[in-house]
Amino acid sequence: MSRRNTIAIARIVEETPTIRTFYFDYDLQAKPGQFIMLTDLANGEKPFSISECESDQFGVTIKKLGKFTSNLFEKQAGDLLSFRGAYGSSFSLKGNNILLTGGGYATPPLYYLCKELLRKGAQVTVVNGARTRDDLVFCERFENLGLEYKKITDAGCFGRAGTSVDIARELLSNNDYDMVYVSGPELMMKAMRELLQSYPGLNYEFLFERYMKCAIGICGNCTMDPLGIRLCVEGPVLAGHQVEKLTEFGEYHRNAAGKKEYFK
Amino acid sequence: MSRRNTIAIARIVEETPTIRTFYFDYDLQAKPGQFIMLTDLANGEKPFSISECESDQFGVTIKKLGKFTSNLFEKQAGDLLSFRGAYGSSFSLKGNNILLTGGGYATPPLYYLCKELLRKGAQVTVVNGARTRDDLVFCERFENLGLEYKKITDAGCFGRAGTSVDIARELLSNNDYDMVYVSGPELMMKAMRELLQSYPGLNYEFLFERYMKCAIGICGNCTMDPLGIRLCVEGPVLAGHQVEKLTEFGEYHRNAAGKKEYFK
Amino acid sequence: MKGKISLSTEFLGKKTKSPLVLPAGIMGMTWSGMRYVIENGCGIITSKSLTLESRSGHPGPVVAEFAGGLLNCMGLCNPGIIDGLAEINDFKKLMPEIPVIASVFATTAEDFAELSRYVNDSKSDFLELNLSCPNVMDEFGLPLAGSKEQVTDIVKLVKKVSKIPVIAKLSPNVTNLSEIAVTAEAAGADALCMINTLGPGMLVDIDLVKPVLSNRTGGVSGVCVKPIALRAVYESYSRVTIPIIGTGGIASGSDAVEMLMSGASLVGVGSAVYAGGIEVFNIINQGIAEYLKKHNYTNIGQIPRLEKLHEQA
Amino acid sequence: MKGKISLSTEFLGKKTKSPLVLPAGIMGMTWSGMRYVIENGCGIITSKSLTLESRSGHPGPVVAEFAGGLLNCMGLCNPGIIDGLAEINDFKKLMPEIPVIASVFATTAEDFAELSRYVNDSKSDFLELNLSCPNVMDEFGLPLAGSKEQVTDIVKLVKKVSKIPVIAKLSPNVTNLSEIAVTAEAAGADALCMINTLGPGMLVDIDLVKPVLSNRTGGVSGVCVKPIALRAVYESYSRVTIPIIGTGGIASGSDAVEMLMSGASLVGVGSAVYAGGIEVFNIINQGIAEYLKKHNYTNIGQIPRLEKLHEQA
Ligand SMILES: Cc1cc2nc3c(=O)[nH]c(=O)nc-3n(C[C@H](O)[C@H](O)[C@H](O)COP(=O)(O)OP(=O)(O)OC[C@H]3O[C@@H](n4cnc5c(N)ncnc54)[C@H](O)[C@@H]3O)c2cc1C
Ligand SMILES: Cc1cc2nc3c(=O)[nH]c(=O)nc-3n(C[C@H](O)[C@H](O)[C@H](O)COP(=O)(O)OP(=O)(O)OC[C@H]3O[C@@H](n4cnc5c(N)ncnc54)[C@H](O)[C@@H]3O)c2cc1C
Ligand SMILES: Cc1cc2nc3c(=O)[nH]c(=O)nc-3n(C[C@H](O)[C@H](O)[C@H](O)COP(=O)(O)O)c2cc1C
Ligand SMILES: Cc1cc2nc3c(=O)[nH]c(=O)nc-3n(C[C@H](O)[C@H](O)[C@H](O)COP(=O)(O)O)c2cc1C
Ligand code: FES
Ligand code: FES
Repeated sequence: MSRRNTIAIARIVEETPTIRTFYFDYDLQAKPGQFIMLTDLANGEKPFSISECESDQFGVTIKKLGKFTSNLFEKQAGDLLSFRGAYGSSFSLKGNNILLTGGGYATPPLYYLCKELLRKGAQVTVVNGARTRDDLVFCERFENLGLEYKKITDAGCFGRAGTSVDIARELLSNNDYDMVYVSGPELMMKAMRELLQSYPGLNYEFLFERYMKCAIGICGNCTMDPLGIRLCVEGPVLAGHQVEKLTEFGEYHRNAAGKKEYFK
Repeated sequence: MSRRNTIAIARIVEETPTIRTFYFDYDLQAKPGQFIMLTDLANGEKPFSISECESDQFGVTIKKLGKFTSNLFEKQAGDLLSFRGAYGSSFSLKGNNILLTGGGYATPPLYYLCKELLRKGAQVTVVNGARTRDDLVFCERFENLGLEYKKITDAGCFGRAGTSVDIARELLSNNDYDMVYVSGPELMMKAMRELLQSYPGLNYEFLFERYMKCAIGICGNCTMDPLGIRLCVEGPVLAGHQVEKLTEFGEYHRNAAGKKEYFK
Repeated sequence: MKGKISLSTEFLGKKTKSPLVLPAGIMGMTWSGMRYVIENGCGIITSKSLTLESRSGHPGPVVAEFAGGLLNCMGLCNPGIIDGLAEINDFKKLMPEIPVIASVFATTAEDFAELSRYVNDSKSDFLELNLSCPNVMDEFGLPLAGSKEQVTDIVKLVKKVSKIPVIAKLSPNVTNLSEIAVTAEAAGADALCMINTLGPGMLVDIDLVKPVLSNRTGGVSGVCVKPIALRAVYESYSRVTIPIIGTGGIASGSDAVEMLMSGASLVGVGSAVYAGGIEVFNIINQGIAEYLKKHNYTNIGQIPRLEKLHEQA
Repeated sequence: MKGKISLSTEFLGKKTKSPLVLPAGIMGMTWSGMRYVIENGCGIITSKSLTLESRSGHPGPVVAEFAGGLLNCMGLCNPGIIDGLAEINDFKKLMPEIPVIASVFATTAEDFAELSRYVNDSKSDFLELNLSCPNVMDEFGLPLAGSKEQVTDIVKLVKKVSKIPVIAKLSPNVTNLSEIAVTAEAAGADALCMINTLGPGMLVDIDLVKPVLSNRTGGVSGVCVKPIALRAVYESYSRVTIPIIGTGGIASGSDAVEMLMSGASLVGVGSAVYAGGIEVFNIINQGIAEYLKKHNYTNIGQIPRLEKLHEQA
């Protein structure tokens, strides 16, 4: 476990009414795909992916969902928060002609990945999908990178209605990508896996979410059947050859008590 | 505290009927003047100075005195002993024309010092004194180094009767030493200090013995009045400017219970 | 003419390829987690402590690191006895030859007996009674393992119900641990496991002016508890004849040998999974094998034991 | 317009330049050792625990290092009350303004009272009753601090005899530490000191097949006991009004602030003298000063305390 740090929120950017990015002036040295455990030591502690990471600051982009995140949305710049990490595996940065496919509040970690890929000189196409405009984030940031960028919502806010998987399907059939990175809701990623099964030679990596308690690989709450690998240590980023073997993927996950909950 | 090591005695050299050198095949990386705490985990644990130290072995030269050392003299090569260290301060290796003055079983650490000084290119004169022939050790080793070497016993076994201080007095008046290193019984060292007070500019270092329990600077048993420095950390080697200030030197020491015992 | 070095041993009639045990609460939540640990060199699995109803445990932070160890206040989160045993059964389907200890937690002898009935209906090989969780004291009071009467009542009642061997897991946070060990043996326990976490302890965030753990305090585990665990095992080993699973701060082959020498039959490896990674089981196995080789032993049964307390001069 | 940062504070009416206390058994054997510690930044001295007769303690090895801390079985070696107080008097002659706590150890209230009379005739500022040494259990049985009756008897009798304030030093190796704290306060103790060493613990030499310490087991101290010490101080602080010297595992400025926040009035620094060198007092003082500066405080009295236990929601 890297040491716990307690520092003030440097600034908060309102991305949409329900999504905000919290910045901290701290040299986290996280790799793309890694996450921190964030807490105010009063309302629980939860995992969040790094969406931006420079030598002088990093950010996490957070969707207001339940008790913890609602409480977080009460905080102001200057308020103290405490975090530990960065934890977990990271995206491999492999590939030269790369497709990034994101969904909803899970897209932001792909932004940090994207910047690192561009720094490496790779060619990157980004698809960003969400159910509504309120869940679609980081559009401007991606657009400012000057790359091929497509956004879409189920609701059709930008003309066409559909999912990021629909766009990825078209892009895959018209392009010759050598790597695909995906971060989105589990059922979206399930659809992506099905899609990717038509491209047998194509490598890909997914960023998963499972209920995390310890985040240091001991409580066993975040293991993935049937491999038993821990999403907090061997994940949250898993490679295609691992994803292929996961039987629980898209089917169920385990809740705070370790009880199986099936996806609807 | 450096880790405890338990290894076999590699060989035992009988120096005199009451003094033996125990060798261990271990790269101790001790500096001249440092000591180890030695034990068989059954009969106590005691401090002994390093008398030889190469990359593949080191030795401690031990006088049979009481319970602990008598028990040690029952051990054979191959028997296991356990030690921790090396501990404490070391001789500074300063000087170009150097006088070493040793007494009895306290002389051997000067042998390791001597070898290091010669390696540095210094010119070294050694005086080795003891009460009887049985307490005079390392003569051959010093003689083999091809330097000016004088030995003497109170009993006059080698012609003249006297102490190493007597010889040191003559050498000091006839030579221009720039450094003196001394290791011997406390009252011999007291005489040396008196002698050295006639040479105000001359630097010197003494190797002291005090009752040691922890050897890591916490029990406080080995402090020297009035400075309070710990012989196991800031000592056992003290420089002349420190020695000058010691009020307990040659007067008293504290026993296992921390009770003052006066030298007779 | 030396035989091949083997780490295999027997525990209460079951064979294991390694003396290393995954203790309760570490990775033993899911059948696949159990598998992952075994594939990395562990010999025997203990499940997370299961309760009659499922528990989500305490909110986070539930773990905190400090020099020398870990604090945790998981709060006995578990999916409940039924789902928990389903995980064990799924694991046994996959790896039937690996012994599994089902750990259970309750506060009354009756509930322990009820849990034991469920466990006896599962594929579990052994039943472990967690008499010693320090993280639910606010909820349940002092650890049961502090009271000879309660230990006697619980073990006796469970032994009436259970056909599979019963292990009593004891707490170091008592003044008379070896007496409790004797008590558990007298009540019929087939083996002991010790120690559960120490303390509890607390850490403070000096900027937020709050305890770091959500539950304020948490049990201490990891390398810093090794001396306490060795002493606990040794003193109990000196007084009982049933086997002991020695757990607490074991992180290397020589740690494991120290534990076996102190009287343990098997060695638990918990927090080291965090500090040393999942590889730690293989690394410890290797370290034990090297010790055996150095001393010309071929199996762990040849590792000498310390003289028992009363045998000493 | 901010004042200069100061670490000075008052304890039972005596001024000290630093909240750091040298606890009993560390360097407090000789007057010059006490001086050396003060010259390196410590604020208050506690002497080695003194007994009526002198004691040579256990044979070596009396200390052993392990990941996270130290084990010791010094065995209460000390020159006896008369010579020990002579060392204190010699120190006070040199540094009259530095408060000195004379620590004493006995097994009966009468002997404690006898020791207290000696101490009251010395230049000592405070009297500390070591009710909690775990290294002489073979000789003297369980620590006195485990029994409310004994704590009451001893403190009451000593308070009748002593004109100087009385500090009760408590053991963490009990199941009801904060109750003992309340008991000591009720009996008249003017302050508490906690914790004494933990355990005891044991380490094994796997080649010699022997415990490393001559006395087999030893009390655990050093960084690994910090969480236990913080919890002990916090729980006691929540229940008593007398000041507490918080001791155990303090090795840095932020450790010291954690301890003050948990309710300590002064902070003991023992084993860190080994791990961090004699410089450790100055380093900790500096760390506390930096914390004060960062939070715009000018003295340690401004460091906030955790909410007491019963004040919590
Ligand atoms: C590796 C990883 C990275 C994540 N990155 C982000 C991110 O960048 N931005 C973001 O908004 N969210 C992220 N999440 C999800 C985030 O942790 C949850 O949204 C948050 O915990 C919700 O807490 P709540 O109390 O507000 O809502 P709740 O009502 O408690 O829960 C809402 C949802 O969050 C999930 N959740 C709750 N607690 C946890 C937990 N301890 N671990 C995992 N999931 C939990 C629940 O399963 C539920 O689906 C990530 C999760 C993981 C595992
Ligand atoms: C830094 C240092 C280096 C030493 N180097 C050597 C050496 O190279 N060779 C050697 O033969 N001896 C050396 N000694 C002395 C050696 O430690 C004692 O001779 C030994 O402890 C005697 O133990 P015993 O039980 O045989 O005799 P005892 O009858 O117990 O004691 C005989 C003498 O040794 C002293 N002594 C006993 N225990 C200790 C102790 N724990 N610490 C210090 N002195 C003690 C006593 O004060 C007494 O003067 C050294 C001592 C110190 C402090
Ligand atoms: C995160 C965590 C959870 C634990 N949960 C349980 C539990 O449910 N039941 C139990 O008997 N012990 C539990 N323990 C205690 C361990 O089984 C073990 O006894 C203790 O951690 C000491 O071993 P270690 O130092 O190797 O970790 C838990 C320990 C940790 C660190
Ligand atoms: C070598 C050693 C000797 C000790 N001797 C005593 C003693 O005589 N009396 C006492 O009350 N405590 C004694 N203690 C306990 C310390 O005073 C202190 O309470 C304990 O070490 C915890 O603090 P630390 O972690 O800072 O060392 C001793 C501790 C050590 C390490
Ligand atoms: S969250 Fe505990 S093992 Fe991953
Ligand atoms: S021997 Fe303990 S301080 Fe030197």
